[in-house]
Amino acid sequence: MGCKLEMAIEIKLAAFEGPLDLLLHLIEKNKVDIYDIPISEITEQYLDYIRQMEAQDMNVMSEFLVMAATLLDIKCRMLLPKEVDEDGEEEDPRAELVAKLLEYKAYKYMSYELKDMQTDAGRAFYKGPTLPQEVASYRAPVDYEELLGGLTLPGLRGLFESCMKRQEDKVDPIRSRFGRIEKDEVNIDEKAKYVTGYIRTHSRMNFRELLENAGSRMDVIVTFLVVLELMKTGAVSVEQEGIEADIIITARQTSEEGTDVPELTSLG
Amino acid sequence: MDRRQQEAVIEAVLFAMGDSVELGKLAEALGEEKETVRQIVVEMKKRWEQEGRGIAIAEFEDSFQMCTRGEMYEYLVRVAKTPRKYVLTDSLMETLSIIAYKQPVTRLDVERIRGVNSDHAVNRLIELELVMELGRMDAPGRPLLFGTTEQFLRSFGVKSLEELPRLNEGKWEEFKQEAEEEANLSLQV
Amino acid sequence: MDRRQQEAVIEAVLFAMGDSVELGKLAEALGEEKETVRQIVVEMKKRWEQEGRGIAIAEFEDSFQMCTRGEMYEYLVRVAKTPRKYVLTDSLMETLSIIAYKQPVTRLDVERIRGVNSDHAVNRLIELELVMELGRMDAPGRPLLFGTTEQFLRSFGVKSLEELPRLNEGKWEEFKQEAEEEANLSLQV
Repeated sequence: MGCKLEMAIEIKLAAFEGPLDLLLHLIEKNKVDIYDIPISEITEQYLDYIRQMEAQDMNVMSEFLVMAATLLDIKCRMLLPKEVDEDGEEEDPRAELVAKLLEYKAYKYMSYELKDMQTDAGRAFYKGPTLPQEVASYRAPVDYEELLGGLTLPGLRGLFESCMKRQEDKVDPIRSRFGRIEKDEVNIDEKAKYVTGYIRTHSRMNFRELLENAGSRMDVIVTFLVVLELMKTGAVSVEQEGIEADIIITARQTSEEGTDVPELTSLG
Repeated sequence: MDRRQQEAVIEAVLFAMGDSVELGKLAEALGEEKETVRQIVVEMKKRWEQEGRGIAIAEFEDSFQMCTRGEMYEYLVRVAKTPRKYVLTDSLMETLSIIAYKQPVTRLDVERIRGVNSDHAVNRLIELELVMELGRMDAPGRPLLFGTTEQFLRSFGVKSLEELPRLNEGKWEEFKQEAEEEANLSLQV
Repeated sequence: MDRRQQEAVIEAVLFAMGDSVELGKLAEALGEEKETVRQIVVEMKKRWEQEGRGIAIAEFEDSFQMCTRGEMYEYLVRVAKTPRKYVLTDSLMETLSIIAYKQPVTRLDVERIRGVNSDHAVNRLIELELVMELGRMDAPGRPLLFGTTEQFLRSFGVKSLEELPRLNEGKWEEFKQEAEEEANLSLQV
């Protein structure tokens, strides 16, 4: 019996639309006032739910975790002396959350109302056109000049460019830089050649020396990547005393002819 | 053309077009002023209802469409295929209610209110033709603005957004009272 | 069910089915004998004619179909020929610009660039004959490829796509730089 009851109470997290939904559920289940949420208890229960969802999709999970952090933050602030706003009134750390919950609850409530309306409206049948052939096949001529309004070719180009820019903006800037390393900004093959050549002639050097004619930050990154690659292949050994200290690169002598530095074809 | 003829033309046009017909088109067909035509259609609509006819006139913003009267449903399902009906999941309904009440609205607005990423829901509602792009907001990044469609009005049986049940502060007050009563109850227990 | 209700059901069924409806189906919907139903329909048909309504009932063998009355034909033509005011909305213009510059392009490409389902916009541009299908891409799912039409060139007064204004390389550099500056900022943090 007890077991059955537990199963009934345990609600799958997937059933919640999001952290706010879960919070509302907990508030209702505990029959507490939304304006006076016992933050400690609710936070505890919320975290219990989160623990059960470990195996869930990370995207969903992260949204629940953000709320968990918010709850913990509120919980901490509740313990501290009350903050006072400009008007000298005490600020309730829960106020923002309460407002969010109320707003969400209002829309959620309306979604139920809408659902009922949809059921009623679904009782009407509509039909497609039954036009005589000639009428059906008639296409009103389009006045293209009017249609295009003020849209010109340069305008069209501008629109395209702003679409592409928006898309670009959405791209993670750091990752997108990695993409460009291979493309054009720094010719990685040339860089590799330069670095290996330098190492071949110098046998022991400071990493800074390698950067002497490095122009951009991108040059630095690529040079560093090349050194890492050489380290991996065993062509050089690298030491550094401390975080701020110089990076010392030593070429490994493998033959009398000098340093055997393998050709680096690509780092991509 | 007498009134009876005018009504006949409206009936024929609404029947034949099947889809919703803009008031302007009806006016063009009749060679009358829009407002005159609107009056005629609204009167027809009322009379059909009173007469308990099998068909009815639905109104959406400035368009009209012929459909069967709701009461006919039980007879129709015996012989006709029921209209396509999409069961909207809770997350779609939530997203739709936010868009319906807050339009024009950006994705970010929806996300903020729901507390979860809603891109998928918004895209699905666009696919179902319940939601459409209204344009871009004049703000940094020019985010897209969304609103509801005529199909939304049709699916929810309202002729305009004004007819949607009010989302008002009063409702919030109700929630508050409910919560308080619940809280009191639990204190008494 | 009284006679008026029976007629309402017949009207609704004929409307909803659209095509011709067998007598048997009408009888099924009403729960009445076929011959009784036939009598009712035939009477309705006559009365509608007398009343000069816009819709009529056509009879074929043992089937009935709702249709517009012949006299209404000229009004239907008038509605169909009502000049429509076409407007290119923001989303249509955006979609058109992407198709123009990235053709041949799939729906998914457009969606990825705009960040929103653009099926509706693509379809509308096809209707307006500014965009057309170019064929299918040789890739999984064989998606449709779209490009601009001759009408597109004509409307913009160019002879070929080569005449489209070149993308502003300077602009691209700007985007890149902006992105890099952002990246630098975040690296410094």
